[in-house]
Amino acid sequence: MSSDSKTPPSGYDVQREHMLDFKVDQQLAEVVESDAKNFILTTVDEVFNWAKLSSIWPVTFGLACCAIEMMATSATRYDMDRFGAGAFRATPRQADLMIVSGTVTGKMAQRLKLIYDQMPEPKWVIAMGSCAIGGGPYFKYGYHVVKGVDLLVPVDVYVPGCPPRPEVLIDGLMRLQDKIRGRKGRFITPKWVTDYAKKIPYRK
Amino acid sequence: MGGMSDQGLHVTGAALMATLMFTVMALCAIVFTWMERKVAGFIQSRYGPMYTGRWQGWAQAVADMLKILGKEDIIPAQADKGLFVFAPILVLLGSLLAWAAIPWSPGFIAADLDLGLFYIFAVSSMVVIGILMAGWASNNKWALYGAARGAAQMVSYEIPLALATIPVILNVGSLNTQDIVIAQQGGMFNWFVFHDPFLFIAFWMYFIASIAETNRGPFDMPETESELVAGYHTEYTGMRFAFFFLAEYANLFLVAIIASVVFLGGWWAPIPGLDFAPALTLVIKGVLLVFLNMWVRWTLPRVRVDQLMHLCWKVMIPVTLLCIVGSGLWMILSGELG
Amino acid sequence: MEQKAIYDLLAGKLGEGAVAFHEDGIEPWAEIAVGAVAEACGFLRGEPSLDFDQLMCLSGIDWDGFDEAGKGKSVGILGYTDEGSPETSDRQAEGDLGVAYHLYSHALDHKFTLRIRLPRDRAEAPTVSGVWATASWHEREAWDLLGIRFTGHPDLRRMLLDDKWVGHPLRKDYVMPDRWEGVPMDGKPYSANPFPATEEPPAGGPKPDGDTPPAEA
Amino acid sequence: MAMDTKKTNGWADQDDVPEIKSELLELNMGPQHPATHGVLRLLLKTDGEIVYQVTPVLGYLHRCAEKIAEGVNYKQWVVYTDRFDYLAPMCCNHAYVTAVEKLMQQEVPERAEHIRVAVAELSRIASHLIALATFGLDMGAWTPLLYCFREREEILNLLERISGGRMLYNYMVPGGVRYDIPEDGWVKDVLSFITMLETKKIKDYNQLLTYNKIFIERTADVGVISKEDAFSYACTGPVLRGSGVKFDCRRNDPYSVYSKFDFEIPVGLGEMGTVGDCWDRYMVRVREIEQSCRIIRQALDTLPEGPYQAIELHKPVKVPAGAAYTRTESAKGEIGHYIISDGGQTAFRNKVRSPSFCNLQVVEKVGVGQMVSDLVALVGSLDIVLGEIDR
Repeated sequence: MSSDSKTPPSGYDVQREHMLDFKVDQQLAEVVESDAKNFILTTVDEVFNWAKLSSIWPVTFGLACCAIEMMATSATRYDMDRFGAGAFRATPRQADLMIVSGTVTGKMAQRLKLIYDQMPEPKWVIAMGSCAIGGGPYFKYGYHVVKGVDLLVPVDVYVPGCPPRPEVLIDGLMRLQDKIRGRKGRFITPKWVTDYAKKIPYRK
Repeated sequence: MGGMSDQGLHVTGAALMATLMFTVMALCAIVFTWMERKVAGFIQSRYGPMYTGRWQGWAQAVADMLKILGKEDIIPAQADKGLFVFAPILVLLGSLLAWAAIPWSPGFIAADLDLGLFYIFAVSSMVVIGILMAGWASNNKWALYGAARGAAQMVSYEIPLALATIPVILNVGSLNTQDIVIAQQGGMFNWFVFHDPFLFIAFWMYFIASIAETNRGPFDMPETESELVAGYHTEYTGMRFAFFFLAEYANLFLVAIIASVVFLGGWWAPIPGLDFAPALTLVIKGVLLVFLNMWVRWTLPRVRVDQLMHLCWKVMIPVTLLCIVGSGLWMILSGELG
Repeated sequence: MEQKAIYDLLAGKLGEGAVAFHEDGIEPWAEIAVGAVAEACGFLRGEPSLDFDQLMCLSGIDWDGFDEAGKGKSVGILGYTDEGSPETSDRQAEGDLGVAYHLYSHALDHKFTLRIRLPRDRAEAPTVSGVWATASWHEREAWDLLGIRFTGHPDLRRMLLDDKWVGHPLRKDYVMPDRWEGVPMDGKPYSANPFPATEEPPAGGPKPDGDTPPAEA
Repeated sequence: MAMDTKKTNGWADQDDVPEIKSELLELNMGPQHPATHGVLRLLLKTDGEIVYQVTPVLGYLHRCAEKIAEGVNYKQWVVYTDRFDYLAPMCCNHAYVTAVEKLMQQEVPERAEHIRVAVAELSRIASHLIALATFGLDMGAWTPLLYCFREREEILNLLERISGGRMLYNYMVPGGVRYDIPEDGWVKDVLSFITMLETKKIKDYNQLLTYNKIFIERTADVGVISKEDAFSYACTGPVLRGSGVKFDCRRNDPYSVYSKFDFEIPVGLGEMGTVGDCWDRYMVRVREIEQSCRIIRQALDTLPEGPYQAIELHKPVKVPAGAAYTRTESAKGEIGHYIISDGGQTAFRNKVRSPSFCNLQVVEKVGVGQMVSDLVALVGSLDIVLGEIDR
């Protein structure tokens, strides 16, 4: 991050682009560029970004089937709390992340918007499952289903699946962390993970 | 009886002590949030924070606090702005002031008051006002519910909390916290918790009341996440919410430290002669009690609000009163008195 | 008790109100007149030898465009196109609406099915929510989704949809909404997809079969 | 409860005192609320902690499934039945295919029926585990939630191995099941899992939650649903059985091969309070887990050889014209499908009678006069799933 002070403010940084495994939109690139000009602020920014990405508190907002998988993600086996994202807050005022887990209906749409508006900045949205992404199986005859939550609120990460497996949701969370960080994170596998992975038989 | 220089020294010392106390408080909030999540994980057969800061997610609470610093500060349009802003400060102040009278090691105390214990209970009652203000000012029905419940609960439980310490005060004959600790010198069987059966009961009464006083499960009525969305701090965001958060964990540690001071021998080690780190001994005792508190919180379901009141007024207050009488009788019979 | 015997008892009570008893299908059912349904249900519930204490189900039906011949040529419903906009049709709705009641007796362990037919322009039936409390929500749902008005119902509001919703979606001629109270109900066209399908398959992945073209509208 | 008597006086008497004006507090619980199990909205009128009126507002998850049933064919609609009761999808699959087969008068191979019963019961156990877990969560007990999810993961693993889906399976088709039992010791694993559940885990839950003093205090004598109310509101499943009625579609109106198996129907006995209180409904679920284990063991022990599909998978299903209401026992209660067929590949009308929809209605009556905390307990003990209520 700190070595980017010479790059022109507009356009992508070529060096950074290959580090990303997703396309950063122009806006995100500009934000990163403007911060990259000042060394001290960049470092402070890096620290704050680290804090933001390591402590993403989702709002307890279950809509449908995917909410059960969201619960499973925070439950024993998958344990989203490992990444600091396990502190589900019941009130949107204290949350950072809205996981839209399920079908958004016409009646719910206003409430969803309200909850999003009540969340303090900076805030993020994950569209979990095909219903939240684009109506899913309810596209053709779903007179009461909003065809994608991105018609209502800006979405940061789309997590496909019907419902997505918890692993995929965790992956979506990591993509969100990458997005907050502005680049792809370096993943260090702890020793206990590799040790544990060795013990898992291929198929029971 | 002191000149200007003495007073100057006094002010400097007080300022130093205050800074130290605030640091301790912030530190214990950070450590105990992390500990809470790890203990919860341990009890629930999962890991808890693992990645933030590499080793066992030790930096998790640091990240939480930093993130909360950077959050948008929202004051609802319909809220009572003055009260809304002042409430978290009052809550924090209530738990911060009480730290002054804690005796960390012989002579190491911010304010060596003759009425130390009384002072602690008096200032920590301010938390109730803060919670009530927060709930009222938020202009949110859930917050109001939480505040009303919280006020009723905390006012009620202050009584058994204070009553449970009276047998100890009877035994010591002083409200000064240092005197109380000094009276327990000489091994763990001189601690007041093992002094007589009534004091043993009084200790557990104190412990139960302290859980209720800190608004933690199974008595977390003001927050009751499954009933009132987040209780009295439903509308609070960012730093203001962090104040409540800090105060909760500071209070948690405070009541544990008071329990250690009053019942568990303060800075004295369990075995005589091991008292080389008095402050550390006290902190370890406090942390163990906090762990016990967390253990209870993550194991038991929550009681209902009327059952909570029932427990306080019909069970705990009579029992603690009985402890006072019993302990007094014990003193007369064992010949300690006069 | 046999269903035929129950119907005979009921017909004796209702007289003109009992229209017919159909025994030919898998599930025999009694057709009764619209006006008689509340009386019939009250009788079935109250008569000790019948004692239907549970209303299992209350279903509203729109018989518009039903293929009576049983060849599966009923009229299709309207949905959204692949572009996400609502489909429309010029067809005029015809045919009756209907309500079916499925009853069960815990005490005597027998079932019974009642059906009524309502004219489309005057879809009104007397409520049975006084007989079985559960009918209240079922009737609200039938009003909500099919527009069958239950007279005498204590609280006939929409059940599932919002009070401001227009139309009754389970009718066969219902046209899907494109916007409701500012909420977009229509879909995005495929071209607005933020992630268009790439031309090339992902590197390393299996190549798609030749005979299954990539999903493109 | 003594609360009911308070309902008539209390605030009504205060009209005599002109200076003191009091009004009921309107409280909006949901749709985003931790205790409403999804997007249920309860409009409460309360006087302090006492609830005077409960009005459930539904439809926040209305996904138009009945309309879709008129647009897609019978096989395609199995997918949507998964999403009704997403905690026990196999039971919903089973209910639907049973209804279609009844209309088709289709014989199903014995092996398929055994597999169906086994997976449906596994699904029922998973659903009941969630019911216990979320009920405990409503009472403020976090840890049982995670323990129950841990065991549920095992079931999901087993069902994933047989069906390929982790949570929603689309496993059954009219005329059989999609895949045979995998030949990697699936049966053995299922049996060892249910043995573990019966011998160890249920004891754990009982120790941690069921016989916990606080838990009993919170649930016994709370939210009592009388037998008459249960009939009138057409409550079914554990709610009806919790009120002391020995009724189970698997036994009283047998479908599939349930008549072959030996199992008991647990009912609420009022051990801790009144018959029909929250604790009874909870306990019925715990005991049903044990009975489901028994059924699975019998179904897999007597698993016959032979085909597992009567209709080839790629062939479309055509249902002769007719109409029938079929009811089966899902985890939440009696799930009924009223299918009207016009002889084609698509249902003309498919009304779903969902158990949660009928069970929830009872809060309008029983919730009145309770405290807010007890209302949370009552809604938790009904074990509702919004996907099924709103469809």
